Amino acid sequence: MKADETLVLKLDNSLAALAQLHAAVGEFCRRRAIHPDIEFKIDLALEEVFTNIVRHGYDDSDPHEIVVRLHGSRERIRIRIEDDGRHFNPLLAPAVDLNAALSERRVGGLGVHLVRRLMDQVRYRRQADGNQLTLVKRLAGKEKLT
Amino acid sequence: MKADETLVLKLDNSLAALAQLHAAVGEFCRRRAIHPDIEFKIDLALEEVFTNIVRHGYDDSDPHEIVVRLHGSRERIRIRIEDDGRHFNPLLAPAVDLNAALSERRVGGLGVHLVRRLMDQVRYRRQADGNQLTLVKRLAGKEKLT
Amino acid sequence: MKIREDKIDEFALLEVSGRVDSENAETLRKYLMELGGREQRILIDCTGMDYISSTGLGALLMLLKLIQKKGGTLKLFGLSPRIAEVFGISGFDKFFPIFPDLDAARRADA
Amino acid sequence: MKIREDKIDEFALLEVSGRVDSENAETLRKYLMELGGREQRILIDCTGMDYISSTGLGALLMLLKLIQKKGGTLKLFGLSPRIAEVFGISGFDKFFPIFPDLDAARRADA
Ligand SMILES: Nc1ncnc2c1ncn2[C@@H]1O[C@H](COP(=O)(O)OP(=O)(O)O)[C@@H](O)[C@H]1O
Ligand SMILES: Nc1ncnc2c1ncn2[C@@H]1O[C@H](COP(=O)(O)OP(=O)(O)O)[C@@H](O)[C@H]1O
Repeated sequence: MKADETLVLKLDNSLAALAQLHAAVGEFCRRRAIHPDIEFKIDLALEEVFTNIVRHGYDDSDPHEIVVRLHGSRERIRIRIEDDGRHFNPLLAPAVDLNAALSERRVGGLGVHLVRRLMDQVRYRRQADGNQLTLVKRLAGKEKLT
Repeated sequence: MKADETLVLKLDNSLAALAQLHAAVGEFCRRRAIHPDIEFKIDLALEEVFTNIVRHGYDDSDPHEIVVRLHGSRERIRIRIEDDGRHFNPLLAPAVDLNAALSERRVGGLGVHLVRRLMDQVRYRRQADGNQLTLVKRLAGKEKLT
Repeated sequence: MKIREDKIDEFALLEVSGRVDSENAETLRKYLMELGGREQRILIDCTGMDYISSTGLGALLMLLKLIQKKGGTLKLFGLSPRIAEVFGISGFDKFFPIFPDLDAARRADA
Repeated sequence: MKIREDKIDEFALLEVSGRVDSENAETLRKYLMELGGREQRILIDCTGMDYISSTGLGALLMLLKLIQKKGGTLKLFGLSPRIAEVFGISGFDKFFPIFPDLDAARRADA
Protein backbone atom coordinates (compact mmCIF):
# COMPACT_ATOMS: atom_id res chain seq x y z
CA MET A 1 0.00 0.00 0.00
CA LYS A 2 1.14 3.52 -0.81
CA ALA A 3 2.69 5.84 1.78
CA ASP A 4 0.79 8.94 2.93
CA GLU A 5 1.03 11.78 0.48
CA THR A 6 -0.06 15.41 0.30
CA LEU A 7 -0.56 17.45 -2.84
CA VAL A 8 -0.96 21.22 -2.58
CA LEU A 9 -2.60 23.21 -5.38
CA LYS A 10 -2.75 26.97 -5.52
CA LEU A 11 -5.44 28.05 -7.90
CA ASP A 12 -6.76 31.33 -9.28
CA ASN A 13 -10.34 32.19 -8.41
CA SER A 14 -11.46 31.54 -11.96
CA LEU A 15 -13.50 28.74 -13.53
CA ALA A 16 -10.65 28.37 -16.00
CA ALA A 17 -8.67 26.75 -13.15
CA LEU A 18 -11.11 23.82 -13.10
CA ALA A 19 -9.19 22.01 -15.82
CA GLN A 20 -6.05 22.21 -13.70
CA LEU A 21 -7.92 21.04 -10.60
CA HIS A 22 -9.44 18.12 -12.47
CA ALA A 23 -6.12 17.06 -13.98
CA ALA A 24 -4.41 17.13 -10.58
CA VAL A 25 -7.16 15.06 -8.93
CA GLY A 26 -6.97 12.56 -11.77
CA GLU A 27 -3.24 12.15 -11.47
CA PHE A 28 -3.35 11.91 -7.69
CA CYS A 29 -6.05 9.23 -7.79
CA ARG A 30 -4.41 7.19 -10.50
CA ARG A 31 -1.07 7.30 -8.70
CA ARG A 32 -2.73 6.01 -5.55
CA ALA A 33 -4.82 3.44 -7.43
CA ILE A 34 -8.04 5.02 -6.16
CA HIS A 35 -11.07 3.44 -7.79
CA PRO A 36 -12.53 5.62 -10.60
CA ASP A 37 -15.92 5.68 -8.81
CA ILE A 38 -14.24 7.40 -5.85
CA GLU A 39 -12.28 9.71 -8.11
CA PHE A 40 -15.54 10.73 -9.80
CA LYS A 41 -17.06 11.75 -6.47
CA ILE A 42 -13.98 13.64 -5.29
CA ASP A 43 -13.79 15.40 -8.62
CA LEU A 44 -17.43 16.42 -8.50
CA ALA A 45 -17.47 17.53 -4.86
CA LEU A 46 -14.32 19.54 -5.33
CA GLU A 47 -15.68 21.24 -8.44
CA GLU A 48 -18.83 22.24 -6.58
CA VAL A 49 -16.87 23.74 -3.68
CA PHE A 50 -14.41 25.50 -5.96
CA THR A 51 -17.10 26.87 -8.29
CA ASN A 52 -19.06 28.21 -5.33
CA ILE A 53 -16.06 30.07 -3.99
CA VAL A 54 -15.36 31.58 -7.41
CA ARG A 55 -19.00 32.53 -7.97
CA HIS A 56 -20.16 33.55 -4.53
CA GLY A 57 -17.04 34.15 -2.45
CA TYR A 58 -15.80 37.52 -3.55
CA ASP A 59 -17.18 41.05 -3.79
CA ASP A 60 -14.20 42.49 -5.59
CA SER A 61 -12.75 41.60 -8.93
CA ASP A 62 -9.19 41.21 -7.65
CA PRO A 63 -7.37 37.94 -8.18
CA HIS A 64 -7.49 35.60 -5.19
CA GLU A 65 -5.74 32.37 -4.39
CA ILE A 66 -7.68 29.26 -3.49
CA VAL A 67 -5.58 26.55 -1.88
CA VAL A 68 -6.55 22.90 -2.24
CA ARG A 69 -4.72 20.20 -0.30
CA LEU A 70 -5.23 16.56 -1.14
CA HIS A 71 -4.01 14.18 1.52
CA GLY A 72 -4.06 10.48 0.82
CA SER A 73 -3.62 7.68 3.35
CA ARG A 74 -4.47 4.03 3.23
CA GLU A 75 -7.85 4.67 4.82
CA ARG A 76 -9.05 7.90 3.29
CA ILE A 77 -8.59 10.92 1.09
CA ARG A 78 -8.84 14.22 2.90
CA ILE A 79 -9.40 17.36 0.84
CA ARG A 80 -8.92 20.76 2.41
CA ILE A 81 -9.99 23.92 0.59
CA GLU A 82 -8.95 27.31 1.92
CA ASP A 83 -10.07 30.65 0.56
CA ASP A 84 -9.97 34.28 1.68
CA GLY A 85 -13.52 35.01 0.54
CA ARG A 86 -16.68 35.90 2.39
CA HIS A 87 -17.44 33.72 5.40
CA PHE A 88 -19.72 30.90 4.41
CA ASN A 89 -20.46 27.67 6.25
CA PRO A 90 -22.08 25.23 3.82
CA LEU A 91 -23.11 23.01 6.72
CA LEU A 92 -25.55 25.72 7.72
CA ALA A 93 -27.01 26.11 4.22
CA PRO A 94 -30.67 25.09 4.02
CA ALA A 95 -31.19 21.55 2.76
CA VAL A 96 -32.62 20.95 -0.71
CA ASP A 97 -36.23 19.79 -0.49
CA LEU A 98 -36.12 16.60 -2.52
CA ASN A 99 -39.86 16.21 -2.18
CA ALA A 100 -40.67 19.53 -3.80
CA ALA A 101 -42.62 19.51 -7.05
CA LEU A 102 -40.84 20.43 -10.26
CA SER A 103 -42.39 23.88 -10.27
CA GLU A 104 -40.94 24.56 -6.83
CA ARG A 105 -37.44 23.33 -7.62
CA ARG A 106 -35.19 26.16 -8.60
CA VAL A 107 -32.47 25.79 -11.21
CA GLY A 108 -29.39 25.80 -9.03
CA GLY A 109 -28.90 25.29 -5.32
CA LEU A 110 -27.66 21.71 -5.73
CA GLY A 111 -23.94 22.20 -5.23
CA VAL A 112 -23.75 22.07 -1.45
CA HIS A 113 -26.24 19.19 -1.38
CA LEU A 114 -24.09 17.14 -3.76
CA VAL A 115 -20.95 17.77 -1.72
CA ARG A 116 -22.60 16.53 1.44
CA ARG A 117 -24.01 13.46 -0.21
CA LEU A 118 -20.88 12.51 -2.17
CA MET A 119 -18.42 12.80 0.71
CA ASP A 120 -18.32 10.80 3.92
CA GLN A 121 -17.55 13.80 6.07
CA VAL A 122 -17.64 17.59 5.65
CA ARG A 123 -16.11 19.92 8.27
CA TYR A 124 -16.08 23.69 8.27
CA ARG A 125 -13.73 26.04 10.07
CA ARG A 126 -14.13 29.78 9.96
CA GLN A 127 -10.81 31.55 9.75
CA ALA A 128 -9.91 35.16 10.46
CA ASP A 129 -9.51 35.91 6.79
CA GLY A 130 -11.70 33.31 5.14
CA ASN A 131 -12.86 29.71 5.15
CA GLN A 132 -11.44 26.26 5.55
CA LEU A 133 -13.54 23.37 4.34
CA THR A 134 -12.46 19.77 4.84
CA LEU A 135 -13.92 16.90 2.88
CA VAL A 136 -13.19 13.29 3.72
CA LYS A 137 -13.76 10.30 1.50
CA ARG A 138 -13.16 6.89 3.03
CA LEU A 139 -11.32 4.34 0.94
CA ALA A 140 -11.65 1.33 3.23
CA GLY A 141 -14.27 0.29 5.74
CA LYS A 142 -18.01 0.24 5.65
CA GLU A 143 -19.25 2.97 7.88
CA LYS A 144 -20.41 6.29 6.47
CA LEU A 145 -18.78 9.02 8.59
CA THR A 146 -20.76 12.07 9.66
CA MET B 1 -30.51 9.77 -45.93
CA LYS B 2 -28.30 6.97 -47.21
CA ALA B 3 -29.25 4.77 -50.16
CA ASP B 4 -30.08 1.12 -49.60
CA GLU B 5 -27.03 -1.05 -49.20
CA THR B 6 -26.23 -4.73 -48.85
CA LEU B 7 -23.11 -6.23 -47.33
CA VAL B 8 -22.39 -9.93 -47.80
CA LEU B 9 -20.04 -11.77 -45.43
CA LYS B 10 -18.86 -15.32 -45.93
CA LEU B 11 -17.57 -16.69 -42.66
CA ASP B 12 -15.93 -19.90 -41.48
CA ASN B 13 -17.86 -21.93 -38.94
CA SER B 14 -15.44 -20.98 -36.20
CA LEU B 15 -15.71 -18.69 -33.20
CA ALA B 16 -12.54 -17.04 -34.46
CA ALA B 17 -14.69 -15.47 -37.20
CA LEU B 18 -16.59 -13.44 -34.57
CA ALA B 19 -14.00 -10.67 -34.65
CA GLN B 20 -14.50 -10.31 -38.38
CA LEU B 21 -18.29 -10.35 -37.99
CA HIS B 22 -18.13 -7.72 -35.28
CA ALA B 23 -15.80 -5.46 -37.25
CA ALA B 24 -18.03 -5.65 -40.34
CA VAL B 25 -21.19 -4.82 -38.34
CA GLY B 26 -19.40 -1.90 -36.71
CA GLU B 27 -18.27 -0.46 -40.02
CA PHE B 28 -21.66 -0.97 -41.64
CA CYS B 29 -23.46 0.76 -38.77
CA ARG B 30 -21.05 3.68 -38.57
CA ARG B 31 -21.22 4.23 -42.32
CA ARG B 32 -25.01 4.38 -42.11
CA ALA B 33 -24.97 6.50 -38.93
CA ILE B 34 -26.90 3.84 -37.03
CA HIS B 35 -27.17 4.72 -33.35
CA PRO B 36 -24.70 2.76 -31.18
CA ASP B 37 -27.58 1.38 -29.08
CA ILE B 38 -28.97 -0.27 -32.21
CA GLU B 39 -25.53 -1.45 -33.28
CA PHE B 40 -25.08 -3.06 -29.87
CA LYS B 41 -28.28 -5.07 -30.28
CA ILE B 42 -27.51 -6.15 -33.84
CA ASP B 43 -24.01 -7.14 -32.78
CA LEU B 44 -25.29 -9.20 -29.88
CA ALA B 45 -28.14 -10.90 -31.73
CA LEU B 46 -25.87 -11.80 -34.61
CA GLU B 47 -23.22 -13.21 -32.30
CA GLU B 48 -25.81 -15.42 -30.62
CA VAL B 49 -27.09 -16.79 -33.93
CA PHE B 50 -23.60 -17.30 -35.33
CA THR B 51 -22.27 -18.95 -32.17
CA ASN B 52 -25.22 -21.31 -32.08
CA ILE B 53 -24.63 -22.42 -35.65
CA VAL B 54 -20.94 -23.02 -34.94
CA ARG B 55 -21.64 -24.88 -31.70
CA HIS B 56 -24.78 -26.81 -32.48
CA GLY B 57 -25.17 -26.82 -36.25
CA TYR B 58 -22.72 -29.42 -37.45
CA ASP B 59 -22.02 -33.07 -36.78
CA ASP B 60 -18.85 -33.23 -38.78
CA SER B 61 -15.62 -31.37 -38.31
CA ASP B 62 -15.41 -30.18 -41.92
CA PRO B 63 -15.18 -26.50 -42.66
CA HIS B 64 -18.51 -24.88 -43.53
CA GLU B 65 -19.45 -21.48 -44.85
CA ILE B 66 -21.95 -19.30 -43.01
CA VAL B 67 -23.29 -16.42 -45.08
CA VAL B 68 -24.45 -13.23 -43.41
CA ARG B 69 -26.19 -10.50 -45.41
CA LEU B 70 -26.73 -7.09 -43.89
CA HIS B 71 -29.26 -4.98 -45.75
CA GLY B 72 -29.76 -1.38 -44.70
CA SER B 73 -32.60 0.90 -45.74
CA ARG B 74 -33.91 4.11 -44.29
CA GLU B 75 -36.44 2.22 -42.21
CA ARG B 76 -34.66 -0.88 -41.03
CA ILE B 77 -31.67 -3.19 -40.99
CA ARG B 78 -32.37 -6.69 -42.21
CA ILE B 79 -29.89 -9.43 -41.35
CA ARG B 80 -30.06 -12.75 -43.10
CA ILE B 81 -27.99 -15.69 -41.91
CA GLU B 82 -27.71 -18.83 -44.04
CA ASP B 83 -26.01 -22.04 -43.05
CA ASP B 84 -25.86 -25.62 -44.32
CA GLY B 85 -26.09 -27.13 -40.85
CA ARG B 86 -28.70 -29.26 -39.15
CA HIS B 87 -32.27 -27.98 -39.48
CA PHE B 88 -33.16 -25.83 -36.52
CA ASN B 89 -36.00 -23.33 -36.14
CA PRO B 90 -35.25 -21.07 -33.17
CA LEU B 91 -38.83 -19.80 -33.20
CA LEU B 92 -39.89 -23.26 -32.06
CA ALA B 93 -37.34 -23.42 -29.24
CA PRO B 94 -38.92 -23.51 -25.77
CA ALA B 95 -39.06 -20.09 -24.09
CA VAL B 96 -36.82 -19.35 -21.13
CA ASP B 97 -38.79 -19.35 -17.90
CA LEU B 98 -37.90 -15.95 -16.47
CA ASN B 99 -39.81 -16.74 -13.30
CA ALA B 100 -37.76 -19.80 -12.47
CA ALA B 101 -35.73 -19.77 -9.27
CA LEU B 102 -31.96 -19.53 -9.50
CA SER B 103 -31.57 -23.22 -8.76
CA GLU B 104 -33.78 -24.05 -11.73
CA ARG B 105 -32.04 -21.75 -14.18
CA ARG B 106 -29.46 -23.54 -16.21
CA VAL B 107 -26.22 -21.93 -17.27
CA GLY B 108 -26.86 -21.40 -20.97
CA GLY B 109 -30.02 -21.46 -23.01
CA LEU B 110 -30.24 -17.69 -23.26
CA GLY B 111 -29.04 -17.10 -26.79
CA VAL B 112 -32.28 -17.65 -28.69
CA HIS B 113 -34.18 -15.69 -26.04
CA LEU B 114 -31.86 -12.70 -26.42
CA VAL B 115 -32.18 -12.73 -30.21
CA ARG B 116 -35.97 -12.65 -30.02
CA ARG B 117 -36.00 -9.86 -27.47
CA LEU B 118 -33.33 -7.69 -29.09
CA MET B 119 -34.74 -7.77 -32.61
CA ASP B 120 -38.07 -6.44 -33.83
CA GLN B 121 -38.74 -9.43 -36.05
CA VAL B 122 -37.32 -12.93 -36.46
CA ARG B 123 -38.29 -15.14 -39.43
CA TYR B 124 -37.15 -18.68 -40.14
CA ARG B 125 -37.06 -20.52 -43.45
CA ARG B 126 -36.04 -24.13 -43.73
CA GLN B 127 -34.01 -24.78 -46.84
CA ALA B 128 -33.19 -28.02 -48.59
CA ASP B 129 -29.62 -27.93 -47.37
CA GLY B 130 -29.84 -25.85 -44.23
CA ASN B 131 -31.38 -22.81 -42.58
CA GLN B 132 -32.18 -19.23 -43.39
CA LEU B 133 -32.84 -16.91 -40.47
CA THR B 134 -33.89 -13.30 -40.99
CA LEU B 135 -33.62 -10.69 -38.27
CA VAL B 136 -35.13 -7.24 -38.64
CA LYS B 137 -34.29 -4.20 -36.57
CA ARG B 138 -36.38 -1.09 -37.17
CA LEU B 139 -34.57 2.21 -37.33
CA ALA B 140 -37.57 4.52 -37.54
CA GLY B 141 -41.10 4.27 -36.23
CA LYS B 142 -42.56 3.21 -32.95
CA GLU B 143 -44.19 -0.11 -33.42
CA LYS B 144 -42.48 -3.31 -32.37
CA LEU B 145 -42.84 -5.79 -35.22
CA THR B 146 -43.66 -9.41 -34.59
CA MET C 1 -18.12 18.29 -23.78
CA LYS C 2 -19.54 17.58 -27.24
CA ILE C 3 -23.05 18.34 -28.44
CA ARG C 4 -24.46 16.72 -31.57
CA GLU C 5 -27.96 17.00 -32.92
CA ASP C 6 -29.84 14.57 -35.10
CA LYS C 7 -33.41 13.58 -35.94
CA ILE C 8 -35.13 10.28 -35.24
CA ASP C 9 -38.82 9.67 -35.89
CA GLU C 10 -40.54 12.82 -34.70
CA PHE C 11 -37.83 13.57 -32.14
CA ALA C 12 -34.89 15.91 -32.04
CA LEU C 13 -32.09 13.67 -30.76
CA LEU C 14 -29.36 15.47 -28.84
CA GLU C 15 -26.20 13.68 -27.89
CA VAL C 16 -24.31 15.27 -25.02
CA SER C 17 -21.02 13.56 -24.34
CA GLY C 18 -17.81 14.05 -22.40
CA ARG C 19 -17.53 16.24 -19.30
CA VAL C 20 -20.23 18.78 -18.52
CA ASP C 21 -18.66 21.03 -15.90
CA SER C 22 -19.34 24.53 -14.64
CA GLU C 23 -16.98 25.95 -17.19
CA ASN C 24 -18.80 24.66 -20.26
CA ALA C 25 -22.34 24.25 -18.87
CA GLU C 26 -23.19 27.75 -20.10
CA THR C 27 -22.63 26.56 -23.67
CA LEU C 28 -24.99 23.66 -22.98
CA ARG C 29 -27.57 25.94 -21.37
CA LYS C 30 -27.67 28.21 -24.41
CA TYR C 31 -27.96 25.28 -26.77
CA LEU C 32 -30.78 23.74 -24.75
CA MET C 33 -32.73 26.98 -24.54
CA GLU C 34 -32.51 27.43 -28.29
CA LEU C 35 -33.46 23.77 -28.84
CA GLY C 36 -36.36 24.03 -26.41
CA GLY C 37 -37.59 27.10 -28.24
CA ARG C 38 -37.91 25.39 -31.61
CA GLU C 39 -38.59 21.72 -30.75
CA GLN C 40 -41.53 20.00 -29.12
CA ARG C 41 -40.21 16.45 -28.70
CA ILE C 42 -36.66 15.90 -27.53
CA LEU C 43 -34.50 12.90 -26.67
CA ILE C 44 -31.19 13.42 -24.94
CA ASP C 45 -28.59 10.70 -25.38
CA CYS C 46 -26.34 10.64 -22.31
CA THR C 47 -24.48 7.44 -23.24
CA GLY C 48 -21.16 9.21 -23.67
CA MET C 49 -21.60 11.61 -20.74
CA ASP C 50 -18.71 10.98 -18.35
CA TYR C 51 -19.42 13.71 -15.85
CA ILE C 52 -21.98 16.36 -14.98
CA SER C 53 -21.93 18.89 -12.16
CA SER C 54 -24.73 20.98 -10.70
CA THR C 55 -24.56 23.72 -13.32
CA GLY C 56 -25.21 21.23 -16.11
CA LEU C 57 -28.01 19.64 -14.11
CA GLY C 58 -29.52 23.09 -13.77
CA ALA C 59 -29.42 23.59 -17.53
CA LEU C 60 -31.30 20.32 -18.05
CA LEU C 61 -33.88 21.26 -15.45
CA MET C 62 -34.42 24.59 -17.19
CA LEU C 63 -35.06 22.79 -20.47
CA LEU C 64 -37.49 20.40 -18.78
CA LYS C 65 -39.48 23.28 -17.34
CA LEU C 66 -39.57 25.00 -20.72
CA ILE C 67 -40.72 21.86 -22.54
CA GLN C 68 -43.36 20.99 -19.99
CA LYS C 69 -44.77 24.51 -20.23
CA LYS C 70 -45.10 24.00 -23.98
CA GLY C 71 -46.77 20.62 -23.46
CA GLY C 72 -43.86 18.88 -25.16
CA THR C 73 -41.80 15.80 -24.33
CA LEU C 74 -38.26 15.48 -23.02
CA LYS C 75 -36.72 12.07 -22.38
CA LEU C 76 -33.22 11.06 -21.37
CA PHE C 77 -31.49 7.77 -22.03
CA GLY C 78 -28.15 6.04 -21.68
CA LEU C 79 -27.15 7.42 -18.28
CA SER C 80 -24.15 5.60 -16.85
CA PRO C 81 -24.61 4.40 -13.26
CA ARG C 82 -22.46 7.28 -12.02
CA ILE C 83 -24.52 9.89 -13.85
CA ALA C 84 -27.74 8.15 -12.82
CA GLU C 85 -26.61 8.35 -9.21
CA VAL C 86 -26.03 12.10 -9.48
CA PHE C 87 -29.56 12.43 -10.88
CA GLY C 88 -30.82 10.35 -7.99
CA ILE C 89 -29.02 12.36 -5.31
CA SER C 90 -30.40 15.53 -6.90
CA GLY C 91 -33.92 14.16 -6.91
CA PHE C 92 -34.05 14.66 -10.67
CA ASP C 93 -34.95 11.06 -11.39
CA LYS C 94 -38.54 11.80 -10.47
CA PHE C 95 -38.78 14.77 -12.86
CA PHE C 96 -37.10 13.36 -15.95
CA PRO C 97 -38.36 10.32 -17.81
CA ILE C 98 -35.17 8.22 -17.97
CA PHE C 99 -34.77 5.16 -20.22
CA PRO C 100 -31.99 2.64 -20.68
CA ASP C 101 -31.53 3.17 -24.39
CA LEU C 102 -32.75 4.76 -27.58
CA ASP C 103 -35.30 2.06 -28.41
CA ALA C 104 -36.88 2.23 -24.99
CA ALA C 105 -36.96 6.04 -25.01
CA ARG C 106 -38.56 6.51 -28.41
CA ARG C 107 -41.13 3.80 -27.95
CA ALA C 108 -42.34 4.79 -24.51
CA ASP C 109 -45.49 6.88 -24.34
CA ALA C 110 -44.91 10.24 -22.71
CA MET D 1 -11.74 -8.36 -22.54
CA LYS D 2 -9.53 -7.47 -19.59
CA ILE D 3 -9.69 -9.02 -16.12
CA ARG D 4 -8.01 -7.33 -13.16
CA GLU D 5 -8.15 -8.39 -9.56
CA ASP D 6 -7.73 -6.26 -6.47
CA LYS D 7 -8.73 -6.23 -2.78
CA ILE D 8 -10.99 -3.76 -1.02
CA ASP D 9 -12.09 -4.16 2.58
CA GLU D 10 -12.88 -7.84 2.96
CA PHE D 11 -13.79 -8.23 -0.72
CA ALA D 12 -12.03 -9.56 -3.75
CA LEU D 13 -12.66 -6.87 -6.36
CA LEU D 14 -12.70 -8.11 -9.93
CA GLU D 15 -12.80 -5.66 -12.80
CA VAL D 16 -14.05 -7.14 -16.06
CA SER D 17 -13.84 -4.67 -18.92
CA GLY D 18 -14.09 -4.55 -22.69
CA ARG D 19 -16.00 -7.09 -24.75
CA VAL D 20 -17.02 -10.41 -23.24
CA ASP D 21 -18.00 -12.53 -26.22
CA SER D 22 -18.34 -16.26 -26.85
CA GLU D 23 -14.75 -16.43 -27.98
CA ASN D 24 -13.22 -15.18 -24.74
CA ALA D 25 -15.95 -16.10 -22.25
CA GLU D 26 -14.19 -19.40 -21.59
CA THR D 27 -11.22 -17.48 -20.20
CA LEU D 28 -13.61 -15.58 -17.95
CA ARG D 29 -15.37 -18.77 -16.85
CA LYS D 30 -12.11 -20.39 -15.80
CA TYR D 31 -11.04 -17.28 -13.91
CA LEU D 32 -14.38 -17.04 -12.12
CA MET D 33 -14.38 -20.70 -11.11
CA GLU D 34 -10.90 -20.36 -9.64
CA LEU D 35 -11.89 -17.12 -7.90
CA GLY D 36 -15.08 -18.62 -6.54
CA GLY D 37 -13.08 -21.54 -5.19
CA ARG D 38 -10.81 -19.42 -3.05
CA GLU D 39 -12.90 -16.34 -2.18
CA GLN D 40 -16.00 -15.89 -0.09
CA ARG D 41 -16.90 -12.25 -0.76
CA ILE D 42 -16.64 -10.92 -4.29
CA LEU D 43 -17.40 -7.62 -6.01
CA ILE D 44 -17.42 -7.43 -9.79
CA ASP D 45 -16.80 -4.04 -11.35
CA CYS D 46 -18.58 -3.88 -14.70
CA THR D 47 -17.98 -0.16 -15.30
CA GLY D 48 -15.75 -0.76 -18.31
CA MET D 49 -17.74 -3.68 -19.72
CA ASP D 50 -18.87 -2.67 -23.22
CA TYR D 51 -20.51 -5.89 -24.26
CA ILE D 52 -21.51 -9.30 -22.93
CA SER D 53 -23.20 -12.16 -24.72
CA SER D 54 -24.97 -15.22 -23.36
CA THR D 55 -21.82 -17.26 -22.80
CA GLY D 56 -20.40 -14.59 -20.48
CA LEU D 57 -23.72 -14.31 -18.70
CA GLY D 58 -23.61 -18.04 -18.18
CA ALA D 59 -20.15 -17.80 -16.61
CA LEU D 60 -21.40 -15.19 -14.14
CA LEU D 61 -24.42 -17.33 -13.28
CA MET D 62 -22.15 -20.27 -12.64
CA LEU D 63 -20.09 -18.18 -10.21
CA LEU D 64 -23.23 -16.96 -8.45
CA LYS D 65 -24.43 -20.52 -7.92
CA LEU D 66 -21.03 -21.54 -6.58
CA ILE D 67 -20.83 -18.60 -4.17
CA GLN D 68 -24.36 -19.03 -2.90
CA LYS D 69 -23.69 -22.69 -2.22
CA LYS D 70 -20.71 -21.63 -0.08
CA GLY D 71 -22.83 -19.04 1.73
CA GLY D 72 -20.70 -16.24 0.32
CA THR D 73 -21.51 -12.90 -1.30
CA LEU D 74 -21.32 -11.80 -4.91
CA LYS D 75 -22.27 -8.27 -5.93
CA LEU D 76 -22.03 -6.47 -9.25
CA PHE D 77 -21.74 -2.76 -9.84
CA GLY D 78 -21.22 -0.20 -12.58
CA LEU D 79 -23.37 -1.83 -15.28
CA SER D 80 -23.93 0.51 -18.21
CA PRO D 81 -27.57 0.84 -19.27
CA ARG D 82 -26.94 -1.46 -22.23
CA ILE D 83 -25.42 -4.17 -20.06
CA ALA D 84 -28.11 -3.67 -17.43
CA GLU D 85 -30.74 -4.19 -20.12
CA VAL D 86 -29.16 -7.48 -21.18
CA PHE D 87 -29.27 -8.59 -17.53
CA GLY D 88 -32.90 -7.53 -17.39
CA ILE D 89 -33.89 -9.38 -20.57
CA SER D 90 -32.14 -12.47 -19.21
CA GLY D 91 -33.95 -12.21 -15.89
CA PHE D 92 -30.59 -12.03 -14.13
CA ASP D 93 -31.39 -8.79 -12.37
CA LYS D 94 -33.40 -10.71 -9.81
CA PHE D 95 -30.56 -13.14 -9.04
CA PHE D 96 -27.61 -10.77 -8.82
CA PRO D 97 -27.41 -7.93 -6.30
CA ILE D 98 -26.60 -5.01 -8.62
CA PHE D 99 -25.38 -1.62 -7.37
CA PRO D 100 -24.62 1.65 -9.11
CA ASP D 101 -21.07 1.99 -7.88
CA LEU D 102 -18.30 0.71 -5.64
CA ASP D 103 -19.40 2.63 -2.54
CA ALA D 104 -22.95 1.39 -2.79
CA ALA D 105 -21.86 -2.19 -3.41
CA ARG D 106 -19.39 -2.49 -0.53
CA ARG D 107 -21.65 -0.79 1.98
CA ALA D 108 -24.83 -2.71 1.25
CA ASP D 109 -25.61 -5.63 3.51
CA ALA D 110 -25.83 -8.88 1.65
N1 LIG E 1 -18.23 29.88 -1.02
C1 LIG E 1 -19.39 30.55 -0.86
N2 LIG E 1 -19.38 31.81 -0.42
C2 LIG E 1 -20.54 32.48 -0.26
N3 LIG E 1 -21.76 31.94 -0.50
C3 LIG E 1 -21.82 30.69 -0.94
C4 LIG E 1 -20.65 29.93 -1.15
N4 LIG E 1 -21.03 28.71 -1.58
C5 LIG E 1 -22.36 28.72 -1.65
N5 LIG E 1 -22.85 29.91 -1.27
C6 LIG E 1 -24.29 30.27 -1.18
O1 LIG E 1 -25.06 29.10 -1.04
C7 LIG E 1 -26.01 28.99 -2.10
C8 LIG E 1 -26.22 27.55 -2.48
O2 LIG E 1 -25.07 27.04 -3.12
P1 LIG E 1 -25.17 25.81 -4.08
O3 LIG E 1 -25.93 24.75 -3.35
O4 LIG E 1 -23.83 25.45 -4.55
O5 LIG E 1 -26.07 26.31 -5.29
P2 LIG E 1 -25.82 27.45 -6.39
O6 LIG E 1 -24.37 27.82 -6.34
O7 LIG E 1 -26.20 26.79 -7.66
O8 LIG E 1 -26.76 28.55 -6.00
C9 LIG E 1 -25.46 29.85 -3.20
O9 LIG E 1 -26.48 30.33 -4.05
C10 LIG E 1 -24.78 30.96 -2.44
O10 LIG E 1 -25.71 31.94 -2.06
N1 LIG F 1 -28.12 -23.41 -35.10
C1 LIG F 1 -28.52 -24.41 -34.30
N2 LIG F 1 -28.53 -25.69 -34.74
C2 LIG F 1 -28.94 -26.65 -33.92
N3 LIG F 1 -29.38 -26.49 -32.67
C3 LIG F 1 -29.38 -25.25 -32.17
C4 LIG F 1 -28.97 -24.15 -32.96
N4 LIG F 1 -29.12 -23.04 -32.21
C5 LIG F 1 -29.57 -23.43 -31.01
N5 LIG F 1 -29.75 -24.76 -30.98
C6 LIG F 1 -30.31 -25.54 -29.85
O1 LIG F 1 -31.09 -24.69 -29.03
C7 LIG F 1 -30.59 -24.67 -27.70
C8 LIG F 1 -30.77 -23.29 -27.07
O2 LIG F 1 -29.89 -22.37 -27.69
P1 LIG F 1 -29.47 -21.09 -26.91
O3 LIG F 1 -30.71 -20.41 -26.41
O4 LIG F 1 -28.62 -20.24 -27.79
O5 LIG F 1 -28.63 -21.56 -25.65
P2 LIG F 1 -27.24 -22.36 -25.59
O6 LIG F 1 -26.59 -22.31 -26.93
O7 LIG F 1 -26.49 -21.63 -24.53
O8 LIG F 1 -27.63 -23.76 -25.16
C9 LIG F 1 -29.15 -25.12 -27.81
O9 LIG F 1 -28.69 -25.71 -26.62
C10 LIG F 1 -29.22 -26.10 -28.96
O10 LIG F 1 -29.65 -27.35 -28.51
